[in-house]
Amino acid sequence: MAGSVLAQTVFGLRFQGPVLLASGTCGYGEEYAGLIPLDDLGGLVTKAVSLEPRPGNPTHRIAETPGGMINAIGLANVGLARFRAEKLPWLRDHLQRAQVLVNVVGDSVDDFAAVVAGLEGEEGVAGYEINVSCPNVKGGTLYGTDEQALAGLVARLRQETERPLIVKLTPNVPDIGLYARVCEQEGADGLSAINTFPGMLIDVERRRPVIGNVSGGVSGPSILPMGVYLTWKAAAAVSIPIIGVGGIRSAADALQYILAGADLIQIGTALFIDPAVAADVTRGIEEFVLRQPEPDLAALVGSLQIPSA
Amino acid sequence: MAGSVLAQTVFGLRFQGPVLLASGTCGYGEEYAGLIPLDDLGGLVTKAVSLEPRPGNPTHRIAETPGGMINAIGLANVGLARFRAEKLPWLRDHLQRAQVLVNVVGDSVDDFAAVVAGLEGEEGVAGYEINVSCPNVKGGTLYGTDEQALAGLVARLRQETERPLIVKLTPNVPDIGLYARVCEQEGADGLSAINTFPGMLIDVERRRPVIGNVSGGVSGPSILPMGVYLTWKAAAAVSIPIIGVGGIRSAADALQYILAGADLIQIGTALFIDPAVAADVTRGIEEFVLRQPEPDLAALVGSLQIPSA
Amino acid sequence: MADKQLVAEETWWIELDSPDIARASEPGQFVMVGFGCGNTGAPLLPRPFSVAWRSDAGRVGLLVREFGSGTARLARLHLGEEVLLLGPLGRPFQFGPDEPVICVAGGVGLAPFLFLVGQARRAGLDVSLLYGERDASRVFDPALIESLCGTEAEIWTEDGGAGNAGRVLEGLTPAVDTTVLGCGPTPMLHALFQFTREHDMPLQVSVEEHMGCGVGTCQGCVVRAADGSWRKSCTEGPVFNAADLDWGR
Amino acid sequence: MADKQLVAEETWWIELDSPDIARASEPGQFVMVGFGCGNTGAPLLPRPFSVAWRSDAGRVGLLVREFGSGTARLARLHLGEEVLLLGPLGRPFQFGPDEPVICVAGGVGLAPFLFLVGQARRAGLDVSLLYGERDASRVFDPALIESLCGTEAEIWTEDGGAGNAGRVLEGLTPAVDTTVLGCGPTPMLHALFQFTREHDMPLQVSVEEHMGCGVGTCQGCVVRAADGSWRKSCTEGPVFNAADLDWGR
Ligand SMILES: Cc1cc2nc3c(=O)[nH]c(=O)nc-3n(C[C@H](O)[C@H](O)[C@H](O)COP(=O)(O)OP(=O)(O)OC[C@H]3O[C@@H](n4cnc5c(N)ncnc54)[C@H](O)[C@@H]3O)c2cc1C
Ligand SMILES: Cc1cc2nc3c(=O)[nH]c(=O)nc-3n(C[C@H](O)[C@H](O)[C@H](O)COP(=O)(O)OP(=O)(O)OC[C@H]3O[C@@H](n4cnc5c(N)ncnc54)[C@H](O)[C@@H]3O)c2cc1C
Ligand SMILES: Cc1cc2nc3c(=O)[nH]c(=O)nc-3n(C[C@H](O)[C@H](O)[C@H](O)COP(=O)(O)O)c2cc1C
Ligand SMILES: Cc1cc2nc3c(=O)[nH]c(=O)nc-3n(C[C@H](O)[C@H](O)[C@H](O)COP(=O)(O)O)c2cc1C
Ligand code: FES
Ligand code: FES
Repeated sequence: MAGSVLAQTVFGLRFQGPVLLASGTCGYGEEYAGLIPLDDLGGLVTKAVSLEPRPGNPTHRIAETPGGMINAIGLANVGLARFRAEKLPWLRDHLQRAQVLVNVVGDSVDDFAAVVAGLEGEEGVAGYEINVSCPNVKGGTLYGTDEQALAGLVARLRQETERPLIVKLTPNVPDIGLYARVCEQEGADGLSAINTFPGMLIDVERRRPVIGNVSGGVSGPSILPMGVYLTWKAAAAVSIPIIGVGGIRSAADALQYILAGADLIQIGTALFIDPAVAADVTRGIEEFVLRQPEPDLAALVGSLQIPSA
Repeated sequence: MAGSVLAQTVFGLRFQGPVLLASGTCGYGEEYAGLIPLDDLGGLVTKAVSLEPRPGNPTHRIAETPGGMINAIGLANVGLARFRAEKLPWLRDHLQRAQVLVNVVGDSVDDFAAVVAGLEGEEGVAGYEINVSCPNVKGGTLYGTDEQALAGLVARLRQETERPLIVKLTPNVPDIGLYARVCEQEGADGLSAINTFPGMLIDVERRRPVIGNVSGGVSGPSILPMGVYLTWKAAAAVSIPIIGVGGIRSAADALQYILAGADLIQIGTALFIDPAVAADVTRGIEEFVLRQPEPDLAALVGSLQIPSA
Repeated sequence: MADKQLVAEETWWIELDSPDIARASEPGQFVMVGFGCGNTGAPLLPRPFSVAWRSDAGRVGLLVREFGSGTARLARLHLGEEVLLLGPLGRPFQFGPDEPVICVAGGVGLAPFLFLVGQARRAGLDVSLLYGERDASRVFDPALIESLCGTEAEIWTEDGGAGNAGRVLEGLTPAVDTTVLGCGPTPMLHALFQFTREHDMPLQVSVEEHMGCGVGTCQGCVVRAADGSWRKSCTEGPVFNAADLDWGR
Repeated sequence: MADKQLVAEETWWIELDSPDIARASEPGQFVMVGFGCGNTGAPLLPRPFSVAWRSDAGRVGLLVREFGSGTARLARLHLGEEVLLLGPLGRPFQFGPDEPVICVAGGVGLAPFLFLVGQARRAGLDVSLLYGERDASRVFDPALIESLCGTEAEIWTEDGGAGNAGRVLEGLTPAVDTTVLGCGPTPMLHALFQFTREHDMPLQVSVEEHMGCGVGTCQGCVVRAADGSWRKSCTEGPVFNAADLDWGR
């Protein structure tokens, strides 16, 4: 589907197109199989995988906010063993061209490392997206907001794998460049920017939080300008590739990330609005690229021109 | 207009109602005089005042984002001297019941201190809102994201004035409670939460940032859930009063902040949508308060009930 | 949208052309109704609605009560306006051809039963319908119910303004071997669970939880199972055997 | 909204009932058109539009060309739908009764001149109108212009599909003591500034900048003045003496 003007090699992997499905919004692929031609995409990022299964948070887990949504799923997932036994084989069998990144979470460096180590022998895993930025579990952003802890984590994971190691950053810091540089220095191959913003909704009549977990992560169109900005800041700070994510629901949105410096982009919340969005965005980007004097996606990456003051 | 169920004493000041106009969105009051019955409000916060006049940023200074807007006015303001000579007298003459807080900015501790000192002799200033959180000038969030710098600033300003000193926090930190506590410890009387989120929009066809300053601050409905969350976190960290601000355009929005722990609230972006919003929100809050078993606004502040897990 | 009528207070009958969904739907299944990525206003996310009717001509009928932004938007739909439909989704009500079945509907919980009773009656099954509302203004036209279902509903209103006075559960008489199907507000489902447990009647309920994807990817829509685990109401439900759920709270 | 008509490609004539604004408006002033705090979709912020006409019956006419979300929303307005109007705002065009005046309009920059020329002609003033568009499909009906203005416009299209072929400036002849009023795209205003400076003609222009409040509080709408300072286009403009502005870039 994606024409060759969209093909790029990023983190040493071939991506036939720049659009990936974001972690937590496409399950383990299987659930969308009948609805989305997954293998035509750039790839997908699995729901977080932790060492042990996690049941997740109490309900409600989801609510709508102005221009976005809040979720506090709580990283509910089947755990490493079942992921390996039940989910990965499906992905391996069904995706030949789309790249599969596994989103990894843990409570400790050892936890993260164990998940990565446990997947090293497995085919069908193109790389890892390390989630140090989940706002809706206790300590979920610990590694994402502490430079030392982050450095230690990335260094350790670098020892565990030669596969692409992508760190997913939290938007919730004064200077994302700092954390981006730490990741780069410790050997990360790329960054994903951004995860959700912590947020909260209150049912005023009942005087209770709408979300069972009290607070959750805000995603969707409302965070688009923040995500574009943070991608631009991260891209300015490092030379490793960046996956832009946050609020994308059109090719124009995606192109903002690409011009800001993202090599690839992910779509999350918009999949719920319309599962066809991933294909639509891919097509829209392709049309845009073909209209350029130099019809090559890679030439667009980071091509934003800043007027001199 | 505001019935007495809404009257509260906060920072030692009497507020006839909980609704204030946010800094930067109501100029120096005068501009809205014919449109908004200002003296019926809880109060207003002036546009930032710096020691020297500031011309502000290049254009465009404003753009719309999904569910919000981005601004990079650049703290354009007339400076202390003209504020004192031209703007304050108008406020003094026209506002008897509404409280006037002056939003203060500076490049250095001395700068901030000079503005406060320069207003100490003036009547008509109920208190100061210290802006350490403007994302669209260089170094604008410096004091808001560095605990040491913040502590030094607040301690110094505390020496300059006995008037209420309210620090306006940036949302852009991993743990707002930390900064809230620093302010409380150094003697601040209150906090405003939150200022805008840094954001950016790109004109994809022209490959240029839409905003002349490249990036700006995102405000409006899209940031409501973040503001409510950060107000709740700040309220949990300190016992000084909090002014909730960010995305409010209805009484229900305002009540979310109040239940989360805000004694007062501010409305910014929504004023542009409809200048009548401040009166509408006041009325809506009053109706809600009157429907409660204990019809008293103060009893609602922080009355959110967190279900036990 | 092909047709829209105000059928009771804040309650709309909405018909949509969607041959694929009309063909495939079974009673108890739902559709996600959304407005696509071009829509900038609320609702952002699609909303779940039970299939209340389908026609051979390819139409799907929904019974929608205004509640918040999503249902208000549907109430403002105009003829010919397009919505995005995803479905049919979820697990339908399931029962054998020889079981007597009583459907208990609270409010717009009536929706799946309009479909179910109509289909079952045409197949000659022994299915009856109890239907409760707060007051008469909200009651869906009894004549329409009869024409859709091929049988009358026993109607209950709390104030007695239409049908019997009282809560719909008062219309339920214990009958061993009769399967009860419930759809409505959570407190009603709770009461129904108590009643059917006491009288040893099998119960299936259709639950309502906030949904994200509707297809099992997001885990937003879970309900607590009796064994303490979480079940996705969009794929493992919305219809559950009541005995499998945790009614603790 | 009281009336809406498609008058050219992507260009709408919209009439709104607002007696206060109709009464008070002067040519060159604008209104902010918004959808209120209950509106959840785009546009969030109100958008500025020049008053293009007003009637004694209390109607205000706008000429709106579809561009982005705000103008697209206006194009979808239906009869009777309410919008929020703030105005009249800003500084109008100003000229003495004895000065000959030439109005130069590019695209929907025509809007304020429909109002101005009509009013001036009725007062017997010597005011003429040059009007340029890219192509014929975008040209506002010449008969309507004549009936609104009481005089014909000299029309220019770049492809010559309607009126004269070329840019509207080609229609402008040097005439000392004639005041030129300009409204249209920035490149056109630039060219107009060059021309009038060369030929020593006084020029007033109506500028377009993104607006927030429309009333002078936010400082969002500034334009650079010749002295390097910033001027608020909502209160000190939108009409400026061209000589007061910085045309450097
Ligand atoms: C399987 C299923 C079938 C349903 N069938 C029908 C039907 O046939 N007719 C009908 O009128 N309603 C039905 N509902 C409920 C309907 O989906 C809600 O009324 C609707 O989601 C509320 O949306 P809103 O935007 O109007 O309210 P809002 O308050 O604006 O919704 C805010 C959020 O809460 C969620 N939400 C609020 N109430 C409910 C609820 N009761 N169930 C699920 N999510 C909720 C919304 O999805 C949204 O995320 C069904 C719900 C489910 C889960
Ligand atoms: C004083 C004044 C009078 C105007 N009169 C008319 C008129 O009579 N008829 C007409 O069709 N248009 C007029 N415009 C332009 C009109 O306001 C813009 O077309 C409109 O703002 C674009 O909004 P949008 O939502 O469709 O575009 P979007 O691209 O969605 O707008 C995004 C943002 O850009 C701003 N913006 C984009 N283009 C312009 C522009 N040209 N001027 C100002 N802001 C802009 C919007 O306000 C908004 O903040 C006038 C503008 C000004 C300042
Ligand atoms: C329901 C839901 C579940 C998510 N789960 C995860 C997760 O497990 N791991 C992760 O790194 N991000 C998770 N995210 C964050 C998304 O991957 C993405 O970073 C974020 O939603 C912003 O993109 P969007 O605006 O396109 O949704 C989740 C988001 C949503 C909405
Ligand atoms: C145009 C504009 C100018 C602003 N100027 C200032 C300012 O000078 N000082 C300040 O502390 N905050 C300023 N703010 C931030 C607001 O006071 C407020 O914190 C923020 O907009 C969030 O509230 P809202 O969503 O209700 O607008 C400005 C906001 C806007 C939109
Ligand atoms: S709604 Fe997403 S898993 Fe059920
Ligand atoms: S638009 Fe706000 S000052 Fe002009």
